[in-house]
Amino acid sequence: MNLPAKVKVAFYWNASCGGCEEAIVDLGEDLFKVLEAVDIVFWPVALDFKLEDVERLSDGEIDVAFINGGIRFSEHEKVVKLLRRKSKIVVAYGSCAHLGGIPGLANLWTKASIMDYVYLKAPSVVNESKTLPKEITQTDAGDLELPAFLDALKPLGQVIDVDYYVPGCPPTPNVTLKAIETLLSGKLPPKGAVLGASARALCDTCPLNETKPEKLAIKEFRRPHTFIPDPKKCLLAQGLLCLGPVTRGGCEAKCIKANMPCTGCFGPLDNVLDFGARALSFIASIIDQRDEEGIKKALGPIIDLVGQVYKFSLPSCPLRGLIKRKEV
Amino acid sequence: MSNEPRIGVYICHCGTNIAGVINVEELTEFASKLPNVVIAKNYQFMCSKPGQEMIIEDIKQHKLSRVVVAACSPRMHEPTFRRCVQSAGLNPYLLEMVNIREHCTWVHEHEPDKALEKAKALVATAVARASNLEPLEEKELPVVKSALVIGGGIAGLFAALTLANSGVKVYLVESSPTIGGKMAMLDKTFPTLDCSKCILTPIMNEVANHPNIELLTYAEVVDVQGSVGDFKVKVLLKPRYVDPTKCKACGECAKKCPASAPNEFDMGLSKRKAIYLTFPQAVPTVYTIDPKVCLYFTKRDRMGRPICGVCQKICPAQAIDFNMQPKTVEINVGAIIIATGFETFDPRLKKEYKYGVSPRIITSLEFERILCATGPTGGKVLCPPDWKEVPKRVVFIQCVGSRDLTVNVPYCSKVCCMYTAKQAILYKERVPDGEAYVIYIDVRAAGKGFEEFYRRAVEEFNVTYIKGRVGEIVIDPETKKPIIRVEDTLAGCMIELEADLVVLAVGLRPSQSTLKIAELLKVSRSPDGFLQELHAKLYPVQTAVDGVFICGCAQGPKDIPDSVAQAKAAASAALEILAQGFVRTIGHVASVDKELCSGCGICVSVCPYDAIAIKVEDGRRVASVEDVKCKGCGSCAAACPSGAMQQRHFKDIQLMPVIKTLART
Amino acid sequence: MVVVTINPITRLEGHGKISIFLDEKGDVKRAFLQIPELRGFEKIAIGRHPEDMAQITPRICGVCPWAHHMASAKALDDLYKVKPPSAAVKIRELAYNIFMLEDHALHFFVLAGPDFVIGPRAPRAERNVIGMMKKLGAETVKRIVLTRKKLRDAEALIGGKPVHPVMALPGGVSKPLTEDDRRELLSVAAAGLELADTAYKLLKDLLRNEEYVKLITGDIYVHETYYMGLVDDKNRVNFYDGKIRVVDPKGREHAKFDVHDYLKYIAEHVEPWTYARMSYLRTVGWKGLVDGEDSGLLAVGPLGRLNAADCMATPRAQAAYEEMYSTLGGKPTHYTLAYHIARVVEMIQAAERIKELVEDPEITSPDVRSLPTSAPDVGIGVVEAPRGTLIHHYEADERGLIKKANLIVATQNNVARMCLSIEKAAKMLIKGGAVDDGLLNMVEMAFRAYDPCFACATHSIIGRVPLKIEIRDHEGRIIKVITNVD
Amino acid sequence: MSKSEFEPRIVVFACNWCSYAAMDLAGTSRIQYPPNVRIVRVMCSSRVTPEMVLTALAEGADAVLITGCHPGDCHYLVGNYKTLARYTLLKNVLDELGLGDRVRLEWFSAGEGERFAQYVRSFVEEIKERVVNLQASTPEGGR
Repeated sequence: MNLPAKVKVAFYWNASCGGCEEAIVDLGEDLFKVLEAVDIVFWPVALDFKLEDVERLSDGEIDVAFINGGIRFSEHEKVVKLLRRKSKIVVAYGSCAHLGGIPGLANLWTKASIMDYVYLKAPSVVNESKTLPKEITQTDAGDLELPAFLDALKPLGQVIDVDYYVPGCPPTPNVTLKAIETLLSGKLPPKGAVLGASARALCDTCPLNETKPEKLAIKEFRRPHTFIPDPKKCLLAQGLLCLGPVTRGGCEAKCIKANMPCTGCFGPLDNVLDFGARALSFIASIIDQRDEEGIKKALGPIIDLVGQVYKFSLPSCPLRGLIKRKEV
Repeated sequence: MSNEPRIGVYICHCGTNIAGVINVEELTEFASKLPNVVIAKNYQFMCSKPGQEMIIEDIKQHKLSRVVVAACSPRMHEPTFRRCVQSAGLNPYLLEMVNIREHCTWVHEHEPDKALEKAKALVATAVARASNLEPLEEKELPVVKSALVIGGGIAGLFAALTLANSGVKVYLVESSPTIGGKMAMLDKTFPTLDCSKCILTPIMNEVANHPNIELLTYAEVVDVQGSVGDFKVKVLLKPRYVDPTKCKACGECAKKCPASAPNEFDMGLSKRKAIYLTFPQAVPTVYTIDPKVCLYFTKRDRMGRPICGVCQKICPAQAIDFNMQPKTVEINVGAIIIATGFETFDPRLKKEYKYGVSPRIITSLEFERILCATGPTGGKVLCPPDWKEVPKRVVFIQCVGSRDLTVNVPYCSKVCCMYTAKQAILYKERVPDGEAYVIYIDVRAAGKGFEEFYRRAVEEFNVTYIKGRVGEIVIDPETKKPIIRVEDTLAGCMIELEADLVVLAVGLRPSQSTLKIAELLKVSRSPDGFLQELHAKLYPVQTAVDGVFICGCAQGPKDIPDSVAQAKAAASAALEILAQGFVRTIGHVASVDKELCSGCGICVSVCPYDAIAIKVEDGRRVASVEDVKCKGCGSCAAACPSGAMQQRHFKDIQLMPVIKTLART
Repeated sequence: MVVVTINPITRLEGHGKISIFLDEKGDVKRAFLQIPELRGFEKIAIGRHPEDMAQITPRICGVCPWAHHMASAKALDDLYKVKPPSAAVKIRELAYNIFMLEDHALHFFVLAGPDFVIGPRAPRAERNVIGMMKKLGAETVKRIVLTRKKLRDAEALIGGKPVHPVMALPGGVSKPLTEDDRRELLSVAAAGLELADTAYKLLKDLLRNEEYVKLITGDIYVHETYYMGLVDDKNRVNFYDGKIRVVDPKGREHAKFDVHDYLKYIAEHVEPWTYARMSYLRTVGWKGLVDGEDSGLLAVGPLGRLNAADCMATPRAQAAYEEMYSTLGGKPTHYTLAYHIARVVEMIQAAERIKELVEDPEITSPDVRSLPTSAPDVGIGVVEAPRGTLIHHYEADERGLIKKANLIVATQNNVARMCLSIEKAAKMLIKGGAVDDGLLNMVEMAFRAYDPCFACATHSIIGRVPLKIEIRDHEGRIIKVITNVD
Repeated sequence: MSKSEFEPRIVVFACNWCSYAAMDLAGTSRIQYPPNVRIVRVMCSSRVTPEMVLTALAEGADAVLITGCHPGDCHYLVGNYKTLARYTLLKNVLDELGLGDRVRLEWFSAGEGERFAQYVRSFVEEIKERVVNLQASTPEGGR
């Protein structure tokens, strides 16, 4: 596919934190270069184009739509479907759109239990009338509408057809620039590709990789707040649950350089079906224990295993449709 | 290879085994409609010559690129059909077998409809998998035609001889100063009562003089690298301080030597000098200085000079060299046989038996030395420690450190029943008026001539057998003689038996060397601590490490004829590799996509065979698989967090369609 | 019935929406600020490892991740009853002041600045950062952009990443600073001071324009409410630590409390037409969306902090503070647009504090971690986010996992007052159906002052900002279209 | 759906050396068991990845049974210890997701054909029971 010289670009957010927007602004001077090369037709965070303006575009008129955030509200579905129709290429930008992101952990609970806690049970809430936000509120002046809170958060690819992904929470400036360069180059990678990042796991570029012992053998994992790791030694080898081996590289090992283990925001590699499951497999593989009791001991400090291995990708788990959500 | 696979499906009736339960025609019809299936047929016996010829013909005629055979278990006929497709020019790994007999018709005989439904699912699965199969290569790697035998006991000797006689260069490594092992300590052997040394020493000499055998005694294997066909082994030669090329074993040195120590060969019942020859027929017949005892090494005068050196002064051959240093030699072998033998159970662990408390309580191996003409008493049966009293009542206690969970030994040591019968007979031969009692749990006399031998002890030599497990042995405060307390379970009464001598029939344990070697060679051990054979029945002398074989008591307790038989078996198993001249790698090994590999090293951590290493290539750390070491378990592929490591023939893209098809249908 | 909807306008936990209802005469009947966004972080927290909260909660807001990171860090210190070494506290405070300066600067120069520098009623095509560039000169703008980058890089140096930092752990920070780092940070401190000065100079120039002062002090943008902010032991403004102080509309101390007592003072109200909870003073009670002394509504953020404190903590900021109140006619000041001035005063304090901390000999101490020894129990932490007081409250179960979390996010504290501001501005500006671009912008200005996260602005970074408003009659027919789209 | 009508699908992973051989033995001994199980052969249970288990469940299997040699008997020395570790971790996560009762790990030696058949019989019964109960308790019914 050849893109025109001045490509039409849209940015949109869904249930995101705005960090992806910041990531674009953090391009700094490079942002101006990018803006020279593109024509932004929709960017609610920065430009006041309205949805109607998008609707007025002909189908496929937008060359690239960058969409961040997970899909959590009915309105998100509506907008991204519209953008899909109007765009030649849709890019899921950032962890939430890519895999579900941290807000995806909310899928461990039912929608009702979330509403119940946030508006009724939270300790600072005073709500004797048990008021909950609702889709239509009648007031003396007229009806006020709110979009519907959906049953679960979904990554973009589960709602619309996505062409490419840009990983990271948020994507780093380098990753973003590389992704944009790839898209503008006209030499488009195969559909579904992850842009801007490495084809290999973080260990490949981790400054501590060469300090790994020949065989990793963990008797017992440790949590980051319980000891002071040697900053010059592989954190995994020291028993920290660093997800570098299973996480796509390209982040410049920023967390590791701050002495903290990788938590997996760049998501899985191309040949990996499910990030969490693959993480489990590698973690289990380095446990140096042979019986159930020993294995449980090794894992002992890691009580919230789901929160560790699915921190950014629970909504992408193949079992997502089967999960029995907690009601309280 | 053409883009679209062309699959032929062949459904076997297996007589009525399959066709008698399910409708094979319907199954064939179903198979013929599956994606990429070019042809589907059924036949009465697919493994028969006409069946195979049909497949071969079809491969050629229909240009089949994959073959699916739905028949019996692949464990049964996969090799057959692999050969079959190979003879038609197809790579054998492009065959996929479906087990519709053992896993379907035989186990769902009464539910033909459901069985058919399941057979369809299984065939559909195999077709899905077959499409993604890849041709695989089995490599042939050259073999160094030499072998290392570790351990110079009877098993090691025969293993070495068998190989050497077949033209293989053998390095025989023995940690003690002489070969011969435990058998050299025995007086007579059951059930024929041959003189142990008489039959052993000629073998020892044959080994020593064999042109194909290089004897490395007083030596230890310290490092092993490489793999089957090409092991690089480092052997440490401990210094004897006696030049073996000069020593004539005249024995002058020992006569003058002022320092002495308990003689290990006599189980400490006698003494030897600091410079010693283990026994007169030791091979090599060379003296050795024990630096832990020798005054040259242990004591200095005020000037800091050694206080002794008499042997050096008097040695007519000038063979003494106090400056001798340990030396490491490196050898290159294609196969390794472990024959590191056993140790006897330490009866101190059975406190109630008072071993070590009374000198009248001894082990069977100690008694063996007492019986032996070269032993501390010259073969006369006398009581330790002063060797004056002839014991008139000897009580043999069986199963000390065998079949005893209180000391963590669940297994039977196999030889104790028979050696006890032998020792009782030998005792009665020499002390005809003495009484011999054997206290036993069961008499296990399964072996050629064994039961007869045991009957001889009872009937001809009047040895008294008492069934029961000894509760404890107390020492009579006055006579200082041991009193055995046991419940005679046949008579149903408690017995107290005062003995002049108690012989504990100690069981067999893996030797320390066995444990060390197991670790070094990464050979696993079974729960009893002995070396684990690859398969108890089919591969009893092989180990999980290719090219490493086991025999004798290192593998488990056994008697001399079994040890010899096993030694020859191990040698012949090694010869399979050595004679062939090459080793063939398997096809379904792990392989790494270096482009995707991050060098994280998780795979290295899971490989039981050390087949994977992280290497730096083009400035990047990447995993690298040594095909010949890989056994194709696939654990690394499951561990790889990147999907870079795949097991050939069981790749994700080959297994996932299988799982999906099965889960859906 | 006529409805004007401005959608989307803002980000809070996402999007914001203003709905303005006109009556038959075309006057504003009601105006609402709706927050159509919920992700349920308080629920997400349940079952997590406590130390993960320092990385999970920043994902509430990628604009002020540092505020959540720090509030979380402090709640975690408290949860594990561990006191971080003093160097660790200083590193946290340093990073936090850098963030505060950078965040305020972005708002002042890029988002809110154009309203004043270019003019609130200036054409939209000019009222943006490009217009700013013309007015201030490309050199100045370039320097601002570069300094912001410098500040962001400093955040990454200390905390791993500027967006979603990773440094905070219960009991300290993950990485000490080196002398090399200090050298780098010294130049950051200098650039930071220069940036704050630039902003202050610009502001002073603007305030020379009487029209602006009139706009700020006019009766469109004024609400008498309570004010809340953190103060140190001398009642000076502090972003990182201190006691929470509340003053009433007359400026008298209403309460001063440790964050552990926050539930005694702060409550939250739920309305069915918005997903955002609205904070108010429990001590006064929920009186609806009304202002005045009887109202329990709060204002937080720069204006809230300055009104709630007695003075600033650094000398130059103090001077600016005094000047501000004298310009606006005394303290407290209830003018919503004074947020912009207060923000600049805070920029000065942040910049001065950065310098103090970078020059502190202890800042490079390797001792930056205290290891927790007790089991997690209850932990409450507070910081001043750029947009106001931010409280994290966690409780752990017997397995040591989070079992309960309560998060009072800055904008929740402000959202009720924002609603008031928007409605008031709408009512005063839109009359007889006269709605034009300039007027709508002035409605939005009522809202933008609070800086309720990044996209409060409908400002563009470049180019034109099309706006279209359809006014329909009660049968839904379009009776008027206001647009600046070609 | 009643219990007798519901036919669960169980994907079984078997290692070539022990458990697959046990299943062969069940066959050669003509020991009957329900046809609900579908066997996937791998060389060692340690080849089975959590992703395979997830795929089976996501694609419609009602349960997954991983089988291998008894601890200490692994043909590949320590493969089944790795299997145990991977299963233990996977089970931890599945429990948290409310799906823990769908996945099992069981060791079968090559001689345990009868025990395999018996295991399958009771496992199938158990799943029928559970699924039918679940259907009864949810108004929508069905899977």
